[in-house]
Amino acid sequence: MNKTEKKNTPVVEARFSPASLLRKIIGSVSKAHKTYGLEWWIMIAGIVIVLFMLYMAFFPQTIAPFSALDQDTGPQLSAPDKTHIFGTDNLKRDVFSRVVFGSRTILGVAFSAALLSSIIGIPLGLFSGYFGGALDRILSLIMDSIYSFPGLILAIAFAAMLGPGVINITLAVSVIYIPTYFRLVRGQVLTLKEELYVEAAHSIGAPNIIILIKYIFPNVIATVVVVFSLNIADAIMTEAALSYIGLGLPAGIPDWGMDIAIGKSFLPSGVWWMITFPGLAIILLALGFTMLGEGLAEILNPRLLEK
Amino acid sequence: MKGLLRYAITRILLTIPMIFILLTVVFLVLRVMPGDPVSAMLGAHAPERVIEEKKEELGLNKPIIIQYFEYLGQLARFDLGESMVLKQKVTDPIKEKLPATIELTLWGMFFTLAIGVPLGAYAANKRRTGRDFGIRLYGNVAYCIPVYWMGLMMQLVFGVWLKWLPIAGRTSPRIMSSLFSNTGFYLIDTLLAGNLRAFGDVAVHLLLPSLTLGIVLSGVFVRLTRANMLDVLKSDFILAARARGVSEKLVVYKHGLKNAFIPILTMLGLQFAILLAGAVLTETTFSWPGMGRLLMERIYLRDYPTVQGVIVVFAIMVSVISLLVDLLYAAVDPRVKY
Amino acid sequence: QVDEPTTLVYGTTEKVTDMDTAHAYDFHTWEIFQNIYQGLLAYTPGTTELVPGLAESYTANAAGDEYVFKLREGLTFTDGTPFNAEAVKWSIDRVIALEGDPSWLVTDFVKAVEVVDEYRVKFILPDSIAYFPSLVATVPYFPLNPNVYPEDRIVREPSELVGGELVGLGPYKVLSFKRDEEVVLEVNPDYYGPAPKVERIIIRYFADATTMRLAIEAGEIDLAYKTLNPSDIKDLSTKSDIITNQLQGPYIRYICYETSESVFADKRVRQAISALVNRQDFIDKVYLGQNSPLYSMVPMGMIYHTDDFKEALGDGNIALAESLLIEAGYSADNPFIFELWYTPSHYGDTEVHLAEVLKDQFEKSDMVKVEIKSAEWAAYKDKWKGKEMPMYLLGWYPDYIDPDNYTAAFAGTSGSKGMGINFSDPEWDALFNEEQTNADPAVRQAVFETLQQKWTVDVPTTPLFQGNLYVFTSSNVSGVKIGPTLIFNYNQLEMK
Amino acid sequence: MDDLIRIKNLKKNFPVQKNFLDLLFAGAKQSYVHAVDDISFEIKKGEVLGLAGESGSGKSTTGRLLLRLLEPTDGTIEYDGEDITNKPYKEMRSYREKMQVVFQDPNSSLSPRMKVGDAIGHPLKIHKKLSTVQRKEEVLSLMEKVGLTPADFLYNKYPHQLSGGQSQRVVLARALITNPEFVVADEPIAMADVSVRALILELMKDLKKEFDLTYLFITHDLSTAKYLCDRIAIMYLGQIVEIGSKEELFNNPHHPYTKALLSAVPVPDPTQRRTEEIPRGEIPSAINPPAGCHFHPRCRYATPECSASRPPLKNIGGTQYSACILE
Amino acid sequence: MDKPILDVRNLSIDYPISIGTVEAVRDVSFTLEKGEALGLVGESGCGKSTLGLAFLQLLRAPGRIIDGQILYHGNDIVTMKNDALMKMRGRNIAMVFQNPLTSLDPLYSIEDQFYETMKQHEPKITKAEAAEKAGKVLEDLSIDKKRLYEYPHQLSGGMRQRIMIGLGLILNPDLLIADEPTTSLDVIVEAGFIDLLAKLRREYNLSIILISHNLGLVAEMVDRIAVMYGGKIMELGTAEDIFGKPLHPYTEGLIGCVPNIKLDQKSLVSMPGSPPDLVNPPKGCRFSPRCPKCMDICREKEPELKTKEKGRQVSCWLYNK
Ligand SMILES: Nc1ncnc2c1ncn2[C@@H]1O[C@H](COP(=O)(O)OP(=O)(O)OP(=O)(O)O)[C@@H](O)[C@H]1O
Ligand SMILES: Nc1ncnc2c1ncn2[C@@H]1O[C@H](COP(=O)(O)OP(=O)(O)OP(=O)(O)O)[C@@H](O)[C@H]1O
Ligand SMILES: [Mg+2]
Ligand SMILES: [Mg+2]
Repeated sequence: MNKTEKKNTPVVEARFSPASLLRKIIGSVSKAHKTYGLEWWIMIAGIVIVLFMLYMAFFPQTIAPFSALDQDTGPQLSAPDKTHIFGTDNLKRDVFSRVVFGSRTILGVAFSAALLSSIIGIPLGLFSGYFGGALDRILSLIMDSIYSFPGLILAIAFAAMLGPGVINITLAVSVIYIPTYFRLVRGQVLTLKEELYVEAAHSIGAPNIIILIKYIFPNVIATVVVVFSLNIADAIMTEAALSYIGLGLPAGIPDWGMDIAIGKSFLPSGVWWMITFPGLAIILLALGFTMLGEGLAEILNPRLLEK
Repeated sequence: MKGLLRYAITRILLTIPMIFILLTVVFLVLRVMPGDPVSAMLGAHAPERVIEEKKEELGLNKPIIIQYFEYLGQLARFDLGESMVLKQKVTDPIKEKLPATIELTLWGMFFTLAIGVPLGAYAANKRRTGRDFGIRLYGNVAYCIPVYWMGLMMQLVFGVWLKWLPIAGRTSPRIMSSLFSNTGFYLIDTLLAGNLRAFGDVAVHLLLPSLTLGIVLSGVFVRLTRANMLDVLKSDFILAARARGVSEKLVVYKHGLKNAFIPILTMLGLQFAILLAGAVLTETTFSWPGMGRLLMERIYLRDYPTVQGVIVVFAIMVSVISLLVDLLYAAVDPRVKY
Repeated sequence: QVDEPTTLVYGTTEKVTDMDTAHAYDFHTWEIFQNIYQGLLAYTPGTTELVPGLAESYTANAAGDEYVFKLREGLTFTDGTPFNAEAVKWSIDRVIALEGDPSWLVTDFVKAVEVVDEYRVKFILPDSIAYFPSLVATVPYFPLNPNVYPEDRIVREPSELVGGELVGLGPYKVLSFKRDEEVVLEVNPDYYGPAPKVERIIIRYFADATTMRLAIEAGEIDLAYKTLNPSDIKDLSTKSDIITNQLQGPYIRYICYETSESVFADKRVRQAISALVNRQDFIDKVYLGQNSPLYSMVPMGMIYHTDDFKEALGDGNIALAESLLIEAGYSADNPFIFELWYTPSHYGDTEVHLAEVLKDQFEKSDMVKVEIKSAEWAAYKDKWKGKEMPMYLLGWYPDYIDPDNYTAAFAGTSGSKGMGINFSDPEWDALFNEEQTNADPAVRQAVFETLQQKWTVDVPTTPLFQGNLYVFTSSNVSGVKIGPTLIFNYNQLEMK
Repeated sequence: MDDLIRIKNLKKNFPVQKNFLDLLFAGAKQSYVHAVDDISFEIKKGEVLGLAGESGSGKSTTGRLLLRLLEPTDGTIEYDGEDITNKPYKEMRSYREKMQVVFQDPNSSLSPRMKVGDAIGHPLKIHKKLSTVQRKEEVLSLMEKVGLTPADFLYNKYPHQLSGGQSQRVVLARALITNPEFVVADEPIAMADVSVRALILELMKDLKKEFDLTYLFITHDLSTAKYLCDRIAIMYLGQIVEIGSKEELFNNPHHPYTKALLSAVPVPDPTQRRTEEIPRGEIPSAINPPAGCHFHPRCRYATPECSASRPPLKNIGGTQYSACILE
Repeated sequence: MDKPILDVRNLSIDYPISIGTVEAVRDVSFTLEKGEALGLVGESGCGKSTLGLAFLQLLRAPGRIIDGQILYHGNDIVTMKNDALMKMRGRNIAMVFQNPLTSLDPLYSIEDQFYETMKQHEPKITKAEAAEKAGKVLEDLSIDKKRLYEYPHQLSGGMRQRIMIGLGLILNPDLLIADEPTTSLDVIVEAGFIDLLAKLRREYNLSIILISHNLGLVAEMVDRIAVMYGGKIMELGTAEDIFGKPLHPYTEGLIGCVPNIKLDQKSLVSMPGSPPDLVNPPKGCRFSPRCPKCMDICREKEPELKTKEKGRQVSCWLYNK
């Protein structure tokens, strides 16, 4: 191969058009579906749900007919009908609009919580697992203790300590997931550390930090991605649960868990719509992330979920 | 047997650091929390002097580190202390509420397994059929249902609309509570008293909450059983057994399910923790007078010793269950010996 | 077969605190005490009229600072301990010594108690106190059996009593006690008055209103009292097989402001915000129309009540509010921003909504921006003491039935500090002193009218509404007589 | 010829994992796997030394010890006359350029998330200051040499996109990119298909010539050892039982274990089927190896003397040494 | 000559998967006589295991036989009903798999697994009878009887492999299929295993199909060899013929690849390239892309398996004019 040809190659790649890109995506999509079968469709369904919810969270006003806080949208406590497809609550707010706007809250909290716990948990796990020693033992003991304890109960304690508020609840939720990432990453590092390619890296004289970054971390990341997605689903459930028991957000922010808690007192009067729809929304959102995570898991690493 | 005993003791000793860590976390969390038991307890009119005296009496004026070590010292003597807001020993309400939570979680676990394992095994056997797909979908959805929402829906359908089942409490108001002073496990108490009507009443009250827990948690087990079954059915010894002419039924259930059950057992301990968390929410939804409700109430009241006591009990429960799971494990798997 | 006693199952979401008159300070525990004990004075059921109880009569000296009560003779406690002046003195002294929550009801008003003779007891007050007889009708003044209650510590469970049984001089005694689950009362055979018609009352404690509502609907309880959700009340009121007893209680809700340093230090903004409140609107939305708008801190149905807020500031009066705000230096571009605090569980599930509706009402004016915040009760109290909350929502049950308890507690210098309002004005304090010491009804009327007038100007608090109380019973129950005193005499109940 | 590697009395024990509470309660002593138990040998420059033996005999451990990928429990390792036994990790780095390793399983010795080109180029990045372009060129040219063609195309592939033979070539290329003097090849063909084995063996032979390499070739297949090695050491339970030149060892095996191994090797020729009997039983645990000569429980010629003490390696003529008391 | 114990006729097996169909076995025919040992050799992925499993109708999903017959004593296994198959497995045809470490259920004792197998075929057998019989077999395999009461994890790999054989032989089958039975064993253990098989073959008059890619092992053991490539039989003949004078270029390459300890080889024959993708097999002869003697016709048309001389078949255009 001569030099001119070599130089040409990147130019060809850089000359892309939307059409070619689209063709490429469609190509890989159709190929992937053939390779992965049902798992692929599960993941696609998950992605569709998640994207839809993201759209809802970012542009709620394009979907919701009213504002979430508008207290004059119609009659009080009216069952679902044409104008209020999910009915109205006792403050004459539109339940549908509240569900739509509520997605923003829960997604924001769940995503930031998962992000925060991974940002803390992953490096801790990496270093603890790789370097071992006394610090590793202490950290593992702490993380294992927290992990084996019912997370929600700890989250309750933290949420009660921090008091209501978006940031506080995010912190409370994220605390309980740090061990998840720590244990996952540490466990992976422990096995990866024994892999031949890590030994090979030692044999070529690579410094520890390079080995950690170049050889170990990239191999952890795939599982982390999967767990991140599943973790968001979990964080969604936890956030909703905390709001449900009244430790979530103060009034004024539409929030599914809290709406269910409020609707609860209207349940014996047969007001089903105030609890049903926020609940379905939680299920759908959590399901989206679970399916996304599961699909990813099967595609990236079929052994992961079995553990 | 000796090995077993040693193992059990070892395991129990190993839970000490876990309880210690959890307690430390909770201890600190509680002290950092705004509000203290004295202000939660006293009326708005209480003079400053009384507040100060009260704090002095409860030892709240000491430095946190001293309070911490005093508490640890107390624990080392197996003493959970006294409630700070109510004049009672911490163990009193726990003794009262623990049976309620255990009754709920055990039945929850029962329904979880009774629903999850057979469905999962069936789906694995009918792999890639419509039924398999349906069961998988059920598993995924069940996993994502908030347990309290499930509870509310059950209440709505069976309590409000159909009026078939009671939706709250452990008994009807008319059943005298003096019946339940024996063990605190109402099912057992009513049987001991020979009061079948009360037994029926208790069972009916238990049904919705434990079924709710069972359904929601069965999702995990459906997925787990299915995945494990598939894995086991792929393994060499299954093929080898088939090659020896062992019948399909034996292959799938004697070899397949038993082997698949081992990883499920491992998960059982962890799932129990989730079940406990679920129980807290279920207790709230079904007005179940258990540990979860106690915890919530006492957190609001800033009753430090009781909250800590409840956490200790939860931690012990988790440990006991995982010990039991391990022992069960040894019973099922000859490779594990203690 | 033995006849089952006539039994009434009473459901409530309240809780029993300590079974000790020296420490209990909540309506429900007081209610039980009012049925197992008797005060020296009592109320005619369902009214605010004071009548003799364990005291046959009383006399006050001219200065109004000494009261002598003549006790009913020949009564003994169940264990044979005689009821006499000694027992009364012992009980009052015990409350003073133990310094329990409600002890201020005694210590603030009684200097000493003296035994005059076997059946005569004298209360020496620091000053003339106009409403002392109504104080004597409160629980901390109830005479206890000195041989049953320990002198030096507060009792929590009946089991801690000598003999382990909670029985007094009232119509009922406690048969069994299971905290947070049930308390069973049975007729006290030693009661000197007419025997109650309902022989046994089982009080069932419900963790939440919903369950209680379903229980009364299903006939599992005969009576449901405190506290049902508005939606439940609305539904139950329409049921034909359930009797609804609605009464205007002495319970009020109001907005507090931190008046010393917060953004609400300027009384003009307090006026403006009060003008923005639209009472009927939140009563309809949050309480489904079940409470009454309140335009004074003194509740309706109580002597000296006036409706000053209505005339002075009105409801949802945006124009007035904005002019006041402009005066205080705010505008649409420079809006008045403040935090509205509420406490999520102490006042029930509806509290969130109250906060949300108020925010909505305030923000009807462009010049106002509200941020809602919340804290659990324990923290809430700390926060008001720490002046962390510029505006917060509270509610009030009276300690004793007098307008004084609704006013001085909020705007008198010392009371106000305790509530976190930190309002202090010597002129007001003088008025409170006058009303507290002068027993002349005409003078008191004038003072309270002035106070209520001034309230709309200085606005230490904004009254919101007065709570209605609902007692639901199954159709075979009658005799529910609960008046403005909120005293529920079980011996009035009857079952068909 | 000089000795490139010289090891003396090398030992490696692995502690058997025990729960600390177990130790506390049972009072159990910490036991060890004696993976390498006092071995000495040297490798001359340009020589291929074969290390053969059954699974678990400590071959890989020896290889790793030589490269200081494991810390020896006891003994010394010299490289080119220099004692490297206790060189700190950082100082070892300069030796890593000269000593390389190829492992058994090519798939697991390549990071699945690293492109072929990066994997081969990484040693260069660590040891030589080269521009990215220069490095790529060096990598590409070596790839051509080891038969990874078209190199340009394969450069950006991930390991899972390669066939078994290609992966093994990548591993070889990575080992050779820094121009090493010494390569430890730990069963480089064990996982490969028959046809690929031959290719790799041939390639290794060619590369040895081209790069002037010295190999430690670890294998349990004596046929390949015979094909590739100059000298062969036979290991059993952490000890070298016999060592000698290929010719000496194959024509005149001395130790009964060597004999047994040789006779057990299947011959791809139906006309030469084995007739000798082979020893019974399997290799014992290295935690509590048999006393004396470790092989004696399986040995046909064992005498009571054999279990008494460990026979030392003794010269039995030429360059051949054997650790057997038999004449 | 007796009727052959196994007569495979034009057997073809597919694995339909999402990206296409793996043509794992194509048009395979051969016969196996009573007491004969046949070796099945070839590179990885050429369909050896698939073929072995097909004899018991035990193909892993989604594999299925699309064509052909497997006549066992004249009965076609391909069309056999489930019940009949179950009876045949273990009793008539036994199979030993590659990985002894995972081929025994870890949760049941060796005795349980023997008992289960026997009970399946002789429902009346008692546990004691079964144990006695199993004990005898174990002794034959030079394993202590006491091992019967142990669990798989307590046994070494070699022992487990012998137990697997024991489980195979307990019902006195006349055909044993061994799929790479020694891959995970050491040379010395492997040699012992070969000796054992030879002994059993004599004693039980077993027919054996030995699947392996270890040509040495096959050369030690079998009478005849079938060389498979890409799902097809390339060459079939006696062991001596195949090793002595291989006809097919693939056979030649395969043999040349293997170092022989008895020889002083200077170099090995190398066979570049890799086995074909069986979803899209090459046109014509499947070996043509790697064949050093490839002709035009090889790329166009598939050769048939033709009998070259007595007991010698080859599928190559070189011999197929
Ligand atoms: N990291 C380790 N920790 C504990 N024991 C080990 C470790 N590495 C090896 N061993 C033990 O040391 C002994 C020798 O192992 P080694 O891998 O050197 O043998 P080998 O001859 O290379 O075997 P194989 O042919 O199976 O690769 C074995 O018993 C093995 O279990
Ligand atoms: N369950 C399966 N699903 C799909 N394809 C399969 C399955 N099992 C085997 N195959 C494919 O069928 C072909 C033949 O596989 P088989 O296992 O029979 O080969 P083999 O000769 O035994 O190889 P090896 O020597 O690696 O054991 C291969 O291409 C393989 O990928
Ligand atoms: Mg090795
Ligand atoms: Mg195979």
